[in-house]
Amino acid sequence: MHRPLLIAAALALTGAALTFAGTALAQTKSAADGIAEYRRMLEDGNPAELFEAKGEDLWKQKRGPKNATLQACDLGKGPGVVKGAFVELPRYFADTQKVQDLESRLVSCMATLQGFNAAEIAATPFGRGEQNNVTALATWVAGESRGQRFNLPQGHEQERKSYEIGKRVFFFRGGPMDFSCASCHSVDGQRIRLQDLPNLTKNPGDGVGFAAWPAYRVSNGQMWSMQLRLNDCFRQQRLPYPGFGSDVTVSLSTYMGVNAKGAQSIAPGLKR
Amino acid sequence: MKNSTPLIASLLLAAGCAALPSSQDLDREALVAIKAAFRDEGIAKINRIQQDLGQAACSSDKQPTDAVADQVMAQARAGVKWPTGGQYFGDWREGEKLAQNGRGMTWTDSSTAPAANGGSCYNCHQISKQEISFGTIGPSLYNYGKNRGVGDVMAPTAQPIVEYTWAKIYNSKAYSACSNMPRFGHAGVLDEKQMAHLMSLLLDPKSPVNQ
Amino acid sequence: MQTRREMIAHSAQVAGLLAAAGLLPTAAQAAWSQAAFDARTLADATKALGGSAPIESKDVTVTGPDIAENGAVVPVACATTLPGVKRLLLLVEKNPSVLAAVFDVSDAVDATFSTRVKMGQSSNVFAVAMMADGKVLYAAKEIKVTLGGCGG
Amino acid sequence: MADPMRIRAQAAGDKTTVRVLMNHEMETGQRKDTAGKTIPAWFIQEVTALHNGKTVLTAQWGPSVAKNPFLQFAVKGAKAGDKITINWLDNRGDKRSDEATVT
Repeated sequence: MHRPLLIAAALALTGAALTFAGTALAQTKSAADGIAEYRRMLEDGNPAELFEAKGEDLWKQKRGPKNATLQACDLGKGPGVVKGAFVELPRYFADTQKVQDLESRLVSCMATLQGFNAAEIAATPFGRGEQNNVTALATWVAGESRGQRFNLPQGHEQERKSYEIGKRVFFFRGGPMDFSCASCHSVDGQRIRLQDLPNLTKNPGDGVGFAAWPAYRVSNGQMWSMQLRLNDCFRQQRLPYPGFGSDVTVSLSTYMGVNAKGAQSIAPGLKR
Repeated sequence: MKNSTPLIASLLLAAGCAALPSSQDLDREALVAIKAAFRDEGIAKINRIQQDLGQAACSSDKQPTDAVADQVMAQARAGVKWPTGGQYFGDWREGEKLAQNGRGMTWTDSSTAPAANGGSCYNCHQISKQEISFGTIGPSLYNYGKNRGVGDVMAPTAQPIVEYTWAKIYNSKAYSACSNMPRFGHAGVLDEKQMAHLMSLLLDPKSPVNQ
Repeated sequence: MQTRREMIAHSAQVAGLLAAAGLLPTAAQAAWSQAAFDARTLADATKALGGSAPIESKDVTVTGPDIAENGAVVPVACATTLPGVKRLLLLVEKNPSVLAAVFDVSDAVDATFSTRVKMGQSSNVFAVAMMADGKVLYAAKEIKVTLGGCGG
Repeated sequence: MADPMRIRAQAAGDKTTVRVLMNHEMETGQRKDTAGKTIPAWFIQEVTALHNGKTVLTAQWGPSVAKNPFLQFAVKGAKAGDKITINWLDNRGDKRSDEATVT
């Protein structure tokens, strides 16, 4: 059976639905207020603090085959400089000749300074073994730039290229549900269920989007770094599995980080 | 950097002044990066990054040209499969459950069969008034049938909206080339029965949507 | 080699056996009121703690959000300004075991405690004050738990 | 051994507000793992707080307390430089004790 579709009639009727969307918005104002109240109540005492403390210990601890600390690690502002490093990542590193985000850079330092096997760590599932330590380290390093404003360097050709690749990844549609990052994050003021969706094609504001991760997820009681955040975004997009520290995840971070220029970092944040 | 690189070029590189590849080259490089970065995990196989015409056309911050958009919509309309035996409707209660259910098709799900999937409708739409946790990416569907004057869903006057709604659920791109909504029938996310339940949720006068 | 999960399961079993045989250190056992935490209603929980039937009172406060974005972590607090309070309790009516926490109030602390509880579904949350004179007073607040995220 | 707690104790006027974050799974015993096996209950049962070595609070918790628990209370008469100690004991007999100085 194959009948013609009466598009015109259907389109005419869509107008009515839009009018009603306005009413719906007004009715759920109180729900949004309720959620805001809930989030405020959780602000004091973010369990991310537990991971910050662990990360700081790990930074100063002699570990790995070389029994060394990470205190000589160059996160972009010189060996051992932690404060302010997070809000300038991802950036280009001459020694690895790559644009790296915080976590892939930490893994490089763990490899060169402590003698860990970088490929092995990258292949370790989130939440296990050394990946847990990378997350804790990233949480602490991010926390050391709390209150600072994002200002990713774009001077190097590779940094500008990373931005351009990241932008294309952001808009890449695929999978059985046709989702891209842009499906949910390219318009102001939208939400999924009751969760606000930051518009990541521009600076979404202080402490929003890129400026809120790593974050403690209350829904599962886990600390999530940006790599895991993006990994789960791709899972929800119904795409296959992105490699840890791959060009796709790092360039996406460059795209979001550059767009967030001037946004104040509140990381480590607290999320649903 | 290779030794053979002329000094002037290396100076430019060091200063970060080298020109970026062209936009088309960057498009190609992005696809190469995507192919290299993703791997199979569970039911989420690498072939999911292979784009069809519509996915590729709607993968930038610019809308496709009218000609391409028309082609995407025409293909989508031509591919809509109408329900077997004209069974457009099911049970709105089952439809509500599907609308609430946002699961399925991720690498942590064990099967791609429609039975394992939800419709994820509340993620993006207001639907019944009782559910306050709804998204706003799509328009409100509250009173969807009522606003369109649907009383008896079997009445001939209801036929156009019944068909429009079925086709929209089956392949949202039939009406909008870059619609954010999944193509539930086309992509095999939901089966005919499940789509019929969603039809009832939206159009049945007894459904909470139309109260 | 045992995995961590197996070890956890194993030690839990051992603990269970020891507990059944009354072999666990008494410090860990004596103070924790099994019967109260097994209770399925507010009245049963207070009864198991040696209290009388609970009466609603304006002098007891329960604080929490109207809506919880996620039931896994819901900030709640209990308080009273009444003198002679011995214990403050927090309960979640629709959880499998209603009692969440018992705080013994001493002269050295304010009778105000904040913590975070899990809620399986929208429910009343109770704050209960058990008084020196045997009275049991309570306050209730409904907290809605919403479904969130992409659902997966 | 369990990871350390985070304790903040801040004096204001004649009392000190204590905020504690504890590292603990707080497993309810109601959940199943991916293989369908029930994950055994594992949660903090007892919490005690001491001010300069003297017990000021004892609490009993059930599995309804959220993972990585948070606790806030106020100690009367505690002032800057005083010690606040928090102990917990879980249903498997694991325990942890941490101390903070009032600021």
